[in-house]
Amino acid sequence: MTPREVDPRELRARYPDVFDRPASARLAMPAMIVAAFALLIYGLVDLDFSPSRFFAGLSQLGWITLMMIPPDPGSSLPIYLKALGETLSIALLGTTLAAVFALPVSLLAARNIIPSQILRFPVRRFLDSIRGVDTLIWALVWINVVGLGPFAGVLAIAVSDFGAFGKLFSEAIEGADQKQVEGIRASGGSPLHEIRFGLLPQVLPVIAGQVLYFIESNTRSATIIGIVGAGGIGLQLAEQIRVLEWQKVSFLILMILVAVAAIDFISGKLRFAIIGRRAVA
Amino acid sequence: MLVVEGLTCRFGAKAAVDDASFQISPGGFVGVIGRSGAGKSTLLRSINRLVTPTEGRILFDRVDVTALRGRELRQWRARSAMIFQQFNLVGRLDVLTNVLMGRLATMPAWRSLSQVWPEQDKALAMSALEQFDIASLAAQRADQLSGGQQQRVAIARALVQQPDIILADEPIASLDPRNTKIVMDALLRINKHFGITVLCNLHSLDLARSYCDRLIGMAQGRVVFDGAPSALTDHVARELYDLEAADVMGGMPVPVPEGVPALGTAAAA
Amino acid sequence: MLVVEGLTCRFGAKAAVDDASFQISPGGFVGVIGRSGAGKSTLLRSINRLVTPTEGRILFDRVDVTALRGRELRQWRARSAMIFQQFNLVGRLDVLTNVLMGRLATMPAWRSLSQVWPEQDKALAMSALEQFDIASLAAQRADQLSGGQQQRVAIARALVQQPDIILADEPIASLDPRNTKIVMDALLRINKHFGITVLCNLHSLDLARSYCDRLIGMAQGRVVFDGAPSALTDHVARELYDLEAADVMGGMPVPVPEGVPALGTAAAA
Amino acid sequence: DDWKAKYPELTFAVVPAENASGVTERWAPFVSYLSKELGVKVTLRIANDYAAVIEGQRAGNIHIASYGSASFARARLTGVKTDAFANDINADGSTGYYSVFFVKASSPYKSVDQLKGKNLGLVDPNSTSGNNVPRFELDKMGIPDADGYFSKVVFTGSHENAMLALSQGTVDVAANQWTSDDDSTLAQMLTKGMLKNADGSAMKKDDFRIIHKSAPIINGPYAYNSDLPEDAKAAIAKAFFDAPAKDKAAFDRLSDGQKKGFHPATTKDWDGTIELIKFVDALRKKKAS
Amino acid sequence: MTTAVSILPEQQLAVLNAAYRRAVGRRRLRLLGGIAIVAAALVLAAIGAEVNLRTLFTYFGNFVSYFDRILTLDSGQRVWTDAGEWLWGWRKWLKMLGETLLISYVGTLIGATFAFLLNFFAAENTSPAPWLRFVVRRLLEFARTVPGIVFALIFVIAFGLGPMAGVLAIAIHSTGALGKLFSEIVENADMKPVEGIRSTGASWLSCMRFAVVPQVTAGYASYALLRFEINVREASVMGFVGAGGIGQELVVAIRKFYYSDVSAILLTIIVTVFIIDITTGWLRSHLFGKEART
Ligand SMILES: Nc1ncnc2c1ncn2[C@@H]1O[C@H](COP(=O)(O)OP(=O)(O)OP(=O)(O)O)[C@@H](O)[C@H]1O
Ligand SMILES: Nc1ncnc2c1ncn2[C@@H]1O[C@H](COP(=O)(O)OP(=O)(O)OP(=O)(O)O)[C@@H](O)[C@H]1O
Ligand SMILES: [Mg+2]
Ligand SMILES: [Mg+2]
Repeated sequence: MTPREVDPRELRARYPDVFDRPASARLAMPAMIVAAFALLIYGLVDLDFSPSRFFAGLSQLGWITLMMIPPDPGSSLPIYLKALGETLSIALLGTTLAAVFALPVSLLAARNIIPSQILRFPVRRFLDSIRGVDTLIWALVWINVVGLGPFAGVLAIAVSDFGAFGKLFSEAIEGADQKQVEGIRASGGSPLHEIRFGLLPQVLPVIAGQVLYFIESNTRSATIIGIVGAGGIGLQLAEQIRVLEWQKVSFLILMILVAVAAIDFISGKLRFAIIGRRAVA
Repeated sequence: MLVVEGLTCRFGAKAAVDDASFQISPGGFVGVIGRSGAGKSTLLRSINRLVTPTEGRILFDRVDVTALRGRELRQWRARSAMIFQQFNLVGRLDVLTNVLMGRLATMPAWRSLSQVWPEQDKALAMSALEQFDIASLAAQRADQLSGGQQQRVAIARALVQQPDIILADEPIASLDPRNTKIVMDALLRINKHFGITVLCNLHSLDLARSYCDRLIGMAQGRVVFDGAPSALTDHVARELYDLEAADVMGGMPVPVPEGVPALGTAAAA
Repeated sequence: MLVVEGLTCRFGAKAAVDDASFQISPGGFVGVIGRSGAGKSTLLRSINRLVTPTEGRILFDRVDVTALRGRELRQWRARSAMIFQQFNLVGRLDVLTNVLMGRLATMPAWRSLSQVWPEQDKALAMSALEQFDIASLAAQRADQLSGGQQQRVAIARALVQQPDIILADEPIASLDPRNTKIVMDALLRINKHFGITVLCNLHSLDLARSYCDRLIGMAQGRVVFDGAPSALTDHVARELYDLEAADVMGGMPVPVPEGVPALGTAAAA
Repeated sequence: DDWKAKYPELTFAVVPAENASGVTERWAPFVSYLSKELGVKVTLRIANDYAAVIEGQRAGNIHIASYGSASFARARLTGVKTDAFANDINADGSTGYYSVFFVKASSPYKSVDQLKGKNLGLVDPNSTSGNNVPRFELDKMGIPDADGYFSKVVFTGSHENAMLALSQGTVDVAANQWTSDDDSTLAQMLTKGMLKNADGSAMKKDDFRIIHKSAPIINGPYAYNSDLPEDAKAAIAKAFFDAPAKDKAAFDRLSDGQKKGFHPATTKDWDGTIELIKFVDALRKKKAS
Repeated sequence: MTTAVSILPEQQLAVLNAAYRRAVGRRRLRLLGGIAIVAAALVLAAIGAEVNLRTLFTYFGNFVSYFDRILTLDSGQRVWTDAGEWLWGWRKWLKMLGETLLISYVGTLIGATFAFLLNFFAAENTSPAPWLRFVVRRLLEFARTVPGIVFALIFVIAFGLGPMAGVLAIAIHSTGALGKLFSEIVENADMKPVEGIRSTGASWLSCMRFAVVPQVTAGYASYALLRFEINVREASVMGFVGAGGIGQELVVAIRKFYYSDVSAILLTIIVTVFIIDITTGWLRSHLFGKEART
């Protein structure tokens, strides 16, 4: 049991590739890391990062923060609350739509469901293209259909998140445990059954987390909802930043933070209800 | 009648099953024995068509199982129930639903997908659970069960398929003696009463000899023994397991070791 | 000297281990037996402190294990090696690295994190693998191994910890007779040669009687038997497993069943 | 009134002004005034991007829009059927604003021709007063190729950033918008104390100097859909012009009393701006080739 | 038909079924309640968002109108009939794309590194202490909620104008976004290997390194690359600090209605997204290794 019993030299002779792995295998990982960092350093230099400027500026960093204290909504609190509610409902609806449409498509993009590279390729490229088209463009496209207003925002969010969900869901599905799927297959289940009973229970917490994250993200970001003329909290925030009303800015950020924390809380509850409580490290 | 002809399954360069051929007549209770890594699991999995054989054919009642596709393949899988070494339950579904998975092939898709199970299927699943003493766990999630409990759920799932042949991959590995007996007796009962063929990987030679009509011994993917349990002589067993015969045949009750076995004996045996 | 005093582990309302008390003197080879779900795994896991006991104390060499924290807790875990029923290997790491995990507690963090393993640790791991016939699989990913191969990797990992006590949770559940013997002999050898205490969950009473100095029987979380294997009378075994005595004690070689056992006998027993 | 039957609801699109807060609150009373005057429901839509308003008018589902000069010119150029009918009158009675070049008062520069080889800070490629007009003005001064004339031309991203960059010395001259001494980005930043000397003390108006002022840029128009019936158009224009008299409170709310009223206008008034936009478009491919 | 299982007597079944139904019933009720709440919220949201299916279907034909225009040259021909005219600015655009890729790379890598370092503290199953988890989660929320523009403005004032301010803003936002997503992957990981390694006396750090990281790297890679992609497209922050890049160029083309430029720039971005996605696929299959044995 102890090393004394076995002569290391003899072991070494018997398993040369365990003890003396070829340089190519040993160095591949470090080489990749070094390359990644070299590119990072090159980027930092190219982008005019200078430590001196960085440290000189550090002292100034707190300045705007000080202007933000104390957060103060002025007299606009009811408007802000309403705007937050609007944004939340647009984000909720848009993201849900995106998820509902993305789920079936993501199955077609997952390797463990469609093994054929030839069939998957167009689906993945389709999703890529949708993501590649800027959300601003989707907003303009939908304005041509349904006019300016929150509905256009819902549709624009739905389309652009559809592209992201399609990719993320399919990758979650690829990471699922095949054993459970095999259990269903072996009892004569159809592919539909394998997905419904073998895959979905496994990927549901991942998908739930992603959907809630996108709802959160759409609540935070101003772009689409503001552009299509649906107002919302993002518009208010952009406006206060533009006119440099720092106390209102910080108040709005606090409000959004609370909403984000609430979504985070729900997300945690929901996912753990699906995952089930486990031993905690 | 199950006929396996020249079956070979390769993973990369390695042949997990190598040119295996045998026939099993209906109602047989056949044990598959052999060392770890001999290809027992792969053999069973390829009969259920979870692994596509690289070469060779499998026939059941004169139907070429290797050529089946789509709906017919699923029906074959439903007819050949598989019990997995690692259970392969859906951890996040409850125990009863896991057992009901065995009924999927018998009902229209809308029923199963909306989880509106027919009453008699539920009754069947519940009875199967009760038969293995775990009906009280029906509502628990499968991933919260102890090892033996999970194994019994997996066996119940296979039984409710009401299969023509059962492929059991070490069905009693994690079971205590009582449950070992319950499970093996259940397999024997459905084999003898209903004439369902059973093909069962076993590590315990004693169990294999007690329950099986016939044994198939595998080594490095090849079938090296095929015959009645009584024909499994010391010599054959020694070859199969690469062991001193006494250690294998005397069954597990190894004589209480007097001295301490040195490392060499076991490793170099 | 391992002392367990009034140990209780609850999951919600259910007490998986219920007021268990016993002592094991150094160098003991103790088997834990009992039905599935009796709490055997939970007992072992709480000694290794993977489960925090709800009540009670565990002492080892007069140190209160239940009170350990941080570095000292880790050292205790390193001293009490655990072999899991479901192996608990890291599927995506190769076999050798999985075994080297057993050496983590002995080396500085930078070494392990950069995977620059000391030569002698590698040699130790390789010889452990070789001892169980799987040195040739050292470079394979753990999740590509057969059940028995994985189990042996897990045992090798425990052995390279060079522990003071080994907690083995059904270490031979997925092993063939040859490997069963190799593993049990290895446990016995390190137990007798180096005086390492072994606490081992076993389902096979015959194995338990062959190898253990002493048996602890559990039922529904409680210790219901504690004594020499010879003291495990028919009566006690019957109680423990809720079975006809002959089925348990005669060992697994069940007399070849004449008639087919009716469902009732097993299920209602 | 048959147009009301055909258009039971009108949509009025507004893009928030760059330096005003609370667009919704500002416009809500005015829109309800319009609704009352016109006798149909008027929906206010506040879009954050002119491109959205232009697309909406093109598709016909925005009937009235408040444009910036350049974006109105852009809408016309890309074939949107929209007609201007009014624009804002500033507090001093004028109907325009300026693009100016700022330098620091402590610098020696007095005119643009002293700045050859120095750094110019523009706002962003889309800004009228921060990019289009400055380039147009430079062209008029005989500097057709700003990027060659100055050593570096940077887009600073916003009007505020341009002034910041100037105060920090990143650029030597910055283009910016300016209506009057009290109404400009600079004035606003000074009140907020956002511009500081190296020693941390707040900067004053006197620390900056204007070295060039463009021709006035006409205030952006209010425009309606060309396809609207003539009587509807007339009713809309009338409602606008009557606003300061009929509902002073709602009108004053628009600009905190900073504006005097609506000035009648026609699409022709933006011909100059359209020329400017054409000039800018011509620059696009020239720069690359 | 063969019957491998004999059905229990009616009475016994009824008892078992009742027990099952009781246990499942509560769960099902909660599920139904949840679904009802979500459905109600969606209906409310649909009303609030002025969903109007009639308009949608009546004018759905307009969907292609914008695409029709961006695929038309000034001359009125389709863009692909005259590639030279369509892609006239390709040199400029490729250079901008290159710059943007570099900025995005630096920002994403810094963000991903911090997210990687923080996420184990934010995940419920690996966090050493609940209070630490709480603090880190709030920190991550803060990092992604404060708009990039605000950070950019602060950094511009502190460090001066230039890409540095934008990259830092991107890095902070990426930390917040990736930190949360990473921690969710960790929460979904199989804890059995962690237990296996912990039982050997390994430290928390080793458990993360050897039991968690091998399981989650593929997921990390796909989120990080998605974030990289988003950062490439992200125009507002970088435009704000005067380092616009390709995203800004696209927005300008959209706003100035240079139709054919819009489609040409979109083409470069879409091709970039293709390449990133293909890389993701390759990286993931590399990290997952040969498909695990089932
Ligand atoms: N998917 C796979 N990829 C690569 N190798 C595999 C795969 N499946 C099985 N093998 C290899 O094929 C051989 C036979 O495996 P198999 O699981 O059939 O063995 P077994 O007889 O069931 O062993 P055990 O008794 O230990 O379960 C083993 O060496 C295994 O490593
Ligand atoms: N994390 C958990 N959550 C809830 N219940 C649990 C948990 N772990 C174990 N149990 C329950 O505690 C009881 C004892 O489980 P344990 O795994 O210790 O049994 P065992 O004696 O090892 O059984 P086997 O021989 O089948 O492995 C079982 O009823 C099990 O369902
Ligand atoms: Mg096997
Ligand atoms: Mg157990």
